Amino acid sequence: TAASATFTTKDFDLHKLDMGPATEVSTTREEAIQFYREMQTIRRMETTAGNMYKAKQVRGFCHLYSGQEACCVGMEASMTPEDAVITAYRAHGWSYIRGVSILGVLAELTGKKSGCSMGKGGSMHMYGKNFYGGNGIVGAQVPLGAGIAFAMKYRKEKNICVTLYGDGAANQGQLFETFNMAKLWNLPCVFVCENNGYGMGTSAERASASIDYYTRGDYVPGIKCDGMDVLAVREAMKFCKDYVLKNGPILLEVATYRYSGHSMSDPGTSYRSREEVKEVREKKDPITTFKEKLLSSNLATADELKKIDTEVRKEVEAAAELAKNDTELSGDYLYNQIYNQPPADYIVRGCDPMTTSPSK
Amino acid sequence: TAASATFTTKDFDLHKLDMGPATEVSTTREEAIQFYREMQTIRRMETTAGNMYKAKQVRGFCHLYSGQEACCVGMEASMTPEDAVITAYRAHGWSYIRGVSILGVLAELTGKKSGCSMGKGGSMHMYGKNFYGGNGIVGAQVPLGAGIAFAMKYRKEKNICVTLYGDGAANQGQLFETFNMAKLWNLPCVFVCENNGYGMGTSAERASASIDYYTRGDYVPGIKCDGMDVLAVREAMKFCKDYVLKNGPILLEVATYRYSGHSMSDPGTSYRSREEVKEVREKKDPITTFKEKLLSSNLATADELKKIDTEVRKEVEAAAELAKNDTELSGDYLYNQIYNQPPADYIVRGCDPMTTSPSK
Amino acid sequence: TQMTVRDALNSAIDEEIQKDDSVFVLGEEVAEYDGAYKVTKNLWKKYGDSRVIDTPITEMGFAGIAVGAAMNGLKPICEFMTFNFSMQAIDQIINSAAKTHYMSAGGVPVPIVFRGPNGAAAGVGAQHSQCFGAWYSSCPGLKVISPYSSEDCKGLLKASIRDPNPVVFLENELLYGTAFEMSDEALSDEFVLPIGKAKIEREGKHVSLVTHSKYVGLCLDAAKELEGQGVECEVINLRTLRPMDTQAIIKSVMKTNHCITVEGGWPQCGIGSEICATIVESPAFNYLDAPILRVTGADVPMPYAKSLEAAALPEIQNVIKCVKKVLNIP
Amino acid sequence: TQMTVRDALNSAIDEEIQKDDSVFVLGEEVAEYDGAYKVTKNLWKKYGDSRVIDTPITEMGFAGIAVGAAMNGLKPICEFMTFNFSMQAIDQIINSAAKTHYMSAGGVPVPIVFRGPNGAAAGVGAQHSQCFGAWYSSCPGLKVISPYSSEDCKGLLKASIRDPNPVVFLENELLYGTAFEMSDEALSDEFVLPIGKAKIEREGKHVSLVTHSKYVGLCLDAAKELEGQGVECEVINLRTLRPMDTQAIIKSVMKTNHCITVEGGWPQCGIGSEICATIVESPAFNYLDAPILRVTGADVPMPYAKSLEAAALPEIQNVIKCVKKVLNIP
Ligand SMILES: Cc1ncc(C[n+]2csc(CCOP(=O)(O)OP(=O)(O)O)c2C)c(N)n1
Ligand SMILES: Cc1ncc(C[n+]2csc(CCOP(=O)(O)OP(=O)(O)O)c2C)c(N)n1
Ligand SMILES: [Mg+2]
Ligand SMILES: [Mg+2]
Repeated sequence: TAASATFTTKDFDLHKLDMGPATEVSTTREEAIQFYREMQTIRRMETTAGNMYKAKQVRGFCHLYSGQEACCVGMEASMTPEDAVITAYRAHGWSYIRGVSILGVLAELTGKKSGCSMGKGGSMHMYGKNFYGGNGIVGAQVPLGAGIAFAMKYRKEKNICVTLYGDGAANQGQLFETFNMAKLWNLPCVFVCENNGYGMGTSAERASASIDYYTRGDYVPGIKCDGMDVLAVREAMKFCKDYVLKNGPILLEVATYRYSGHSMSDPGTSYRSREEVKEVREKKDPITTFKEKLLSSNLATADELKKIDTEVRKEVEAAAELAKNDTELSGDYLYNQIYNQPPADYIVRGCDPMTTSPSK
Repeated sequence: TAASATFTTKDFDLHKLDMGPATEVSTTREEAIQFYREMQTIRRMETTAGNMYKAKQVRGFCHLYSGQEACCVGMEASMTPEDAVITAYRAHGWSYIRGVSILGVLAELTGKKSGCSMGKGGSMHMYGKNFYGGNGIVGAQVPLGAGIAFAMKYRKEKNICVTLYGDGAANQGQLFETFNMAKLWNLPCVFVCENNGYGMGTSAERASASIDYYTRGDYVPGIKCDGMDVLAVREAMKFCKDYVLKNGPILLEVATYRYSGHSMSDPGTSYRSREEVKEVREKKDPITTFKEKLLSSNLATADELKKIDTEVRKEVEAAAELAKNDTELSGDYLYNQIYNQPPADYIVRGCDPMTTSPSK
Repeated sequence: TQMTVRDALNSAIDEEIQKDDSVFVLGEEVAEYDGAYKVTKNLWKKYGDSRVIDTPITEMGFAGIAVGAAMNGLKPICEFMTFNFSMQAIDQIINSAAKTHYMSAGGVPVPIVFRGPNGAAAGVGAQHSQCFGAWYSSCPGLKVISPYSSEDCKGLLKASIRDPNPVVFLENELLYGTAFEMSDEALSDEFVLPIGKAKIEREGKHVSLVTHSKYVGLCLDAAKELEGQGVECEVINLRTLRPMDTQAIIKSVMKTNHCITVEGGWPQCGIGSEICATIVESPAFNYLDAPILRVTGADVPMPYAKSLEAAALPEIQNVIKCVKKVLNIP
Repeated sequence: TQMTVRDALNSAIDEEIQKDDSVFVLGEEVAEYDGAYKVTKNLWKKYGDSRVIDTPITEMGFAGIAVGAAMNGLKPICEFMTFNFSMQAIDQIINSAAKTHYMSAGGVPVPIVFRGPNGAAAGVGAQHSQCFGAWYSSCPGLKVISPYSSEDCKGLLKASIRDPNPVVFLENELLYGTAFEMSDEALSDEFVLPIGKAKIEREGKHVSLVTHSKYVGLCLDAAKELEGQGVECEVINLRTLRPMDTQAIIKSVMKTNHCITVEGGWPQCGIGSEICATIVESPAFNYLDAPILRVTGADVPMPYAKSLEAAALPEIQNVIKCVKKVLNIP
């Protein structure tokens, strides 16, 4: 096998930038295999989450990330753990890549104690170190992300906050308010539009008067990159991190696709054709296309990858099993964590005046 | 005197437009004199309002329009009474030009019965036929204006809604949400940014990462025009009305200036120099410059204009006198008009359980 | 005939669009997708783009546009996918819709309906489970409806659409699929129910259970269980939260001498608090044989996990416990 | 020493900025202009751009940025020029600030203060006169303060800035210029008052007046007037609306056997309603010799005209009338 290889990515579209990321990208065998494993893990975890949902082990919403794996894997590769991330409710992949264990994700989905929010948050509200969630309100995470970046700059840390939102969210007014302040104050924030083509059942062009999301920051420079190519994404984020630490905010649009419906109640077939989904799966899948690259460049052998697939499957299965059988917190736990360091005499009211509890 | 005259306006700045309004503008003697009278009336009315405020006849906020007269007068000239207008709290000039009498404005300021909102609204909440106010929440009138235009299009009327906001308001998220829908739905809406250089004590460049307000609709085309030149404004609005009825929304920035402080409690001198104000007054005043045009082109004589000044002064003085001595509504009137067509048995609670009143 | 709440809402909208040219629906996914919860099913196919309009995910903007359209004479039905998202638009609802008729001394009416599911659904977590009954009902100028059954939904939604004022119409997602009996009258396209009037869902003489929305069902179930123990509950379905039918409550309490309020929202400054204060200030105060107790959602953000969520929302046992307490039944 | 409410607030912010590097102020006009109401006077000059930050007029955005900064360890003081404008940002306050600590099972604390003038000022009309005490205090996860005097303001604002939770701090514009006595203790830069504790402003045995903000002053005035008629009012300044000091209220009512609530907000689902319901559910219910009555703002949008505005807000006579009513004084 080869120790490293070089590929050419699709061109990056640029807005108010003279130069963009390199289109010649190289990777080491080690990194490449790691990317493959991470993407496979997320894919498998999401498939499992979907199955657990169907088996009624997961409740409420469950927004799967399948199809978008190259986005979080590629971006994380150009960040350090001290950089921060905040995203919307489609948060499982990001939770994992930011360090939450598979069990931490799946047990959160089953509402159990080992969940990263101990079952209090659910699918949309997972958190980790320098990972600020998971937010259920479309667009709300964008000012929050700028605020996280604000704190970094305030403390003179040389880190960035990657702030993600969808093509549907891209029309929300609070984004534009945030772009303005981020630019005025030169915040080290990379605003990332994960454009998967749809906001629920509405295609990008039905929701947005301009679908050139990378230009919609106006005075904020922008880049559009192929979000199905993990190396292109890595390269784009590398450029962005460097840029924002020097110049203030930038906007990165990653063109991607979601395979499942919006959440579990949406079959995802009324507003797009089965053919469309099938074609993306066949021709642009971030894992398959990357696998082909690995094989054709001899970065890895088919056997090695197969072995990874098996390991990943087992790992996810084991976590799912644990997540299913883990304990669900109940009782007084309902009343805890309302406040940080609650007053000693703080008593919380339950559903009737005779039901009360102290709070920790 | 001449029956008509032609002038050349400053160039219009254009955004995503191949052609803009004509820079050769002509006007008739009659129109010109009307413009002069209207601008003088507004100036005098505002000066009077300021004095009444100082005499404690007006309470709360009082945002004067002095300096911006050419904006409303010029725009109104290119509209019909069936076109609609909505603006922010700096609404006196617009109220007047839309048909509210001077007494209607001044008595609203004194909180009296003859006020156009019978004293219930106050300085920020004046309304008239096809004039939807007066809104005290920065930016909130912008989606409302698009909605007014929506109704026109829905009923297939060939009218427009002129929706005004300030340079400070120009950063509000709801504007961008509105631009997007207005463009998607091709609403007959002219969005007008009255850029007077400041939002309270904050200069445009301290609040806005881009002060090219006419470009901030992104995919919505834009024009910037000299808001101190009533003929340029008239011409720009003529172009805009024509444009939006054919193509959907457009954005018009009018560069203007406010002479007074933001409201009465702001001396208006801490964030800008007295020289700056003085220079605008001397060199760019919309009334003085227009007067010079009228005289130099022989559209009117100095005596005629002086006569108008006197008439206007008397008219405003008379209205002010009435506004001062008019009755203030009280008592049960507090409880009326909460609902449109309230239920017959609707009883409103006052400040204690024993104080109640039916409501009309 | 049986009809689900979803179908009742759907037919109300359908009939009013049919009847009045100025009525239209807008919101996220209301048209081509048939509504996130299918309340507007088939209406886009039936009436097309001009009457049933998909919006981008921009609540503040489209709520404001809807209010502006209402000011200019249309009668918009503005759907919030859930009322949680109405917080992004609440300034337009309160400051533009509710207050303008008053501020303009009657000059600018705002006939609009804001509707969508309110309160907790199942397993959707803290940001998607809030009840807005108390907030909206606190604001003069608004009418606020919180219906329970299919008849409530049809009759009150039609009344709301016809009402020349801004109406906040709070549905409950968990009831959308529930079928209720519909009278022949209710099936008619002229069926409207009066806004501002409560409904006695069940007469009783020992205790008044005053409630709204889904919790009417809970109270009826509790009443059934208590019946076996010789307790007759009167169940009052408020239907309208503003203007509230205080007379109906007062009358009932003067008869039963006991009152429990039941709602899904948070306790503090809730609908139950208001009912309690109203009774205490009224002639019914002297008829009270025991304190009024409030059954409410627990005073916590909504947790996701099933057992925690269950403990955060009123259950029959909370109602029964309170009834027994005020009636001094061991 | 006498100190105005404005200066008390200013010194609280000044001292905490001085003391803790992570404290900063942001909002519209807070820096170069010294604050729309001059609460942040001189602070920009003293601490510069990094600690006192002017924002554009984009409440949703800057409130969200402030919350994000708090999540990442800073302690922002986020000024709303008035709380009316907080409606544009309320989703960030409720869904991002109040609920995140709970949703993250304690993982993400949000130490932030939202402050600014709340409720009616003078002659500013319907959109600028709303009281948000009831709304914010209904939401678990928040602490909500409504101070009265200069000591309240200094001690509670400092406590709020130091608190590791989101705090909504509701000031009153009409009090900014009012001077109050400050104890020596209160002048110290280590003076803090406990959040969650009410203050008995005046002891009395005939009736409890439970109130907050500016209306504490109204109640004290009413108490003085009633004193001449032999009525001794106990005046309770709530100070904190959430978590509310219910014990203090209950104890007082068990002593006086009578209670009047007084506030400037709308009646329905207001603070008065909550106090009433709390008392009724408590042991104090059996001590009540008369109904609890609510003095509140009138149930109307705020009119502009002076006499209408006056009639829309509580006056001494409303309090006196209610006291006499419950004490059966003709
Ligand atoms: C303010 C708000 N409005 C509406 C919703 C309901 N909703 C949840 S996700 C979603 C679609 C968002 O689409 P997009 O931003 O493209 O993200 P994607 O789901 O494609 O990842 C909608 C409408 C919400 N959660 N918050
Ligand atoms: C949402 C909101 N935030 C803040 C305010 C307070 N405020 C009133 S006017 C104003 C300045 C607006 O400036 P601009 O839009 O330029 O209009 P101008 O006053 O110059 O006409 C501010 C901050 C408000 N009324 N509404
Ligand atoms: Mg999308
Ligand atoms: Mg301005």
